[in-house]
Amino acid sequence: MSRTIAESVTPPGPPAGSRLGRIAWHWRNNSKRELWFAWYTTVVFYNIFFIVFFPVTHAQPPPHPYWSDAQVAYWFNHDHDGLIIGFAIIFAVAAMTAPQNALIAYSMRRMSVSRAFGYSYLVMYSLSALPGMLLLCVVLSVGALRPGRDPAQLHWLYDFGFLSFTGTMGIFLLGSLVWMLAILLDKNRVLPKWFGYLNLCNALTEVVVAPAWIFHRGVFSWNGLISWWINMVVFGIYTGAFITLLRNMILREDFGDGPLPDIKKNPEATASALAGTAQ
Amino acid sequence: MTGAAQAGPRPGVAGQPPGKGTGEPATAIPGQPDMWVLVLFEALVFTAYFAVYLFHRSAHSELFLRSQATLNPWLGTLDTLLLLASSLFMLRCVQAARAGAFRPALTSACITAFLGAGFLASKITEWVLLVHGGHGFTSNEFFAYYFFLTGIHFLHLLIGFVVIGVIIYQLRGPARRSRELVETCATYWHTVDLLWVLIFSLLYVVR
Amino acid sequence: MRRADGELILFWTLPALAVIWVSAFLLFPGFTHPMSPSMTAAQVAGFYRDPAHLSRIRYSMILFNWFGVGLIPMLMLLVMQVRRMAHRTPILSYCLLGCTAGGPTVFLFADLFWLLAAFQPGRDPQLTLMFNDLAWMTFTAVVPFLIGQSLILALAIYLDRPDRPVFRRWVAHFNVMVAAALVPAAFTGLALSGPMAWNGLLPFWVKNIAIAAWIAVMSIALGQNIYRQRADGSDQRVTEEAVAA
Amino acid sequence: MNAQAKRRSLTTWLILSAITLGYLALDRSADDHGAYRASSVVTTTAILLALVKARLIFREFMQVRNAPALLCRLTDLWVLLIGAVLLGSYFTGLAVR
Repeated sequence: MSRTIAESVTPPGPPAGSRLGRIAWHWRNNSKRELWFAWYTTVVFYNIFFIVFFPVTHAQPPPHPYWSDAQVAYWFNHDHDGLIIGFAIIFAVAAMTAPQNALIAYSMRRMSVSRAFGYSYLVMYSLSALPGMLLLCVVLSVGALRPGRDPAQLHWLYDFGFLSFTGTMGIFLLGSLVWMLAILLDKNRVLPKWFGYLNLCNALTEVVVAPAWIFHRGVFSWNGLISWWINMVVFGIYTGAFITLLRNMILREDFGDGPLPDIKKNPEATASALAGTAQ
Repeated sequence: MTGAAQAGPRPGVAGQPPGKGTGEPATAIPGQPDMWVLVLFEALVFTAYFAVYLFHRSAHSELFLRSQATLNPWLGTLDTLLLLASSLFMLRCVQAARAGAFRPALTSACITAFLGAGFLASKITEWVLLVHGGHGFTSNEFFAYYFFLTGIHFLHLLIGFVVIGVIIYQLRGPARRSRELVETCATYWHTVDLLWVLIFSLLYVVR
Repeated sequence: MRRADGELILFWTLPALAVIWVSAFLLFPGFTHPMSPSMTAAQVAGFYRDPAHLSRIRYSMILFNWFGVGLIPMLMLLVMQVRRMAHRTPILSYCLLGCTAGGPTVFLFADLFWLLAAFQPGRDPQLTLMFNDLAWMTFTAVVPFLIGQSLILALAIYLDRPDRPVFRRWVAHFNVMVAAALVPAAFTGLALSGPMAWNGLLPFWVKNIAIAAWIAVMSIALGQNIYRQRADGSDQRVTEEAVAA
Repeated sequence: MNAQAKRRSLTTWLILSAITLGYLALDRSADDHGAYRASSVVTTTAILLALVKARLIFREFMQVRNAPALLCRLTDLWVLLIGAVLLGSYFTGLAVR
């Protein structure tokens, strides 16, 4: 990657005109546009994810693992349209996870650690979309596709979907640990150390979901108080933290390979940090 | 974790009253302030686990009491004493490292690890005895909580051994010896002790 | 100096891959007359039990298995092209790498379900129907990584240096069009018959023709690039940078 | 190493261990010839003693007593919080059974 291109052509700052004009300016001139693309994609994706999984499909919070065949069949038929349309949206946009993983891998690339960390994370999380989300979407869509299917088979699809979604946290467990190690070893101050430790907290809650393979009811089942609710709160805090921190990282990015500078306090400097013109 | 060593002057050092004449340094957060995010966050997560456990426990107290009677309170007490002693030696290690006495600090760190290993051995013994007695993770609600809480604590303790490894690595190399890192790691180890103290009283003593 | 040796060899695996692909497509009896989702369980079971079909299903799906993974080197060559673009960061090539890992894996799952249905055709017709549904749903609807790689490639080209681009502008426009053509396939679960069903116009014909066109057009554009870069030596310079970066 | 600090840590450890052994007596007090019985008194005492131990570990072992006031307050707040939550969930559980 050439490190000197954008400098010569960058005007001092975005125009004060309309919102559209500013976006167009950033599209053409912002040297951090690739980073901002990845960051905004991440934010938009989590919003879509939340809307689809919670209100549209009712796949989260997960329904009970102890339901009978008839109850499962009723659930599929009751939420038929939501399941089909919601998961169709996910099928269309699921690749938005790629820019997110790329941005996180980039954060590790910016650190003073081996490239192996970023690549490990990238590969783990690229594959994670499948067991972590898409398999659930496929099998629940198939379940909703034919309302008249044998309830026992619907039940099998239901178990398959939710267990693949909840029970395959090894990727997230090890991915968090890779990120944690990179942050703690880093000397470039890309992300704060406390977030490294928060990665450990997140990794530990990914262990706690493992009993979902064993219990059909109670706090350790796939929608249980400990295995789902407490984990979801931790995951929510973790996600909110890294989205904010990645934004700060982009603001501070100077495209060098030394320590990342702090965000400057005065507004002019912030504007230039936003556009990446400070060098 | 060596990166933290260059973090510069730590916040909170200046303008605070001195440490109550015990010869310890003036007011400062021991280790990286960042580690306290983990301590307080894990403390809150465990608070949630404990609340769920206690609620279910008092709602089904007969089953819990009957199952609890199969636990050996002596083993639980032994575990607690081992971890408390390990914490004492961890504190010794920090105090020695602070005073620049790196050999005694190293010895204390090794004793800490040894006591921690004793805890692991005692815990595994207890688990094996329970499983042989027919009490597994899925036997009933009490044992689900018992194996979950002791298991997740066990995992924290295993991470604690990595942490002691970092301390020993720091103390052995004359070029390293980051006081901040030793204190940070010690804070983690004490957290494991702290959580066990709570788990012990909630699993073995509470009626 | 580090040469980008071997890119041409990887590139020329494409004709072999095309042969596998076309023969597998024609061999699978469920593609030449796309199977309707409104078929009953008995009809679907009959499809797999038909002795004239069974061998063709199995052999075609074994071939498809090879095709899906065989496409990865071509996608990697595209990643290398994105690395050679005038970007400040490797983010877009990372994105493309991510999509590359996901796409063939999804395809592999569809393949697996078809082969499972064909392995024991004597199974309860309801079960055969379910495996058939899983296969078609995965094959048709799970297009996110194909959409993603087209859009990311388009974005990468748009953000490239305009005076000396790696790919020309029309390649980006073409990729956006392909992505748009793939979107309706995601919604195939909405209908069991008509143009939105998985044997219908949009999810089957438009989608698969778009994929075929994408592979064909991108192969040609890629080939031209690789030959041009070898001729003017820009492959060496940038590969070296990419490795050092 | 400072002798006073050493003595202080040893005292802390002795107190903590004594409380731990005290649990054994508490453990017996509620039992009816070996059979365990529910007891709110034992539960409350056990929780309160655990909190005393937790605070001692914070203050002495983790040296929060020398830390800035914010950390002191945060740890104390947590001790109060977990005390309220634990007793609250225990007694709520009793009430809804």
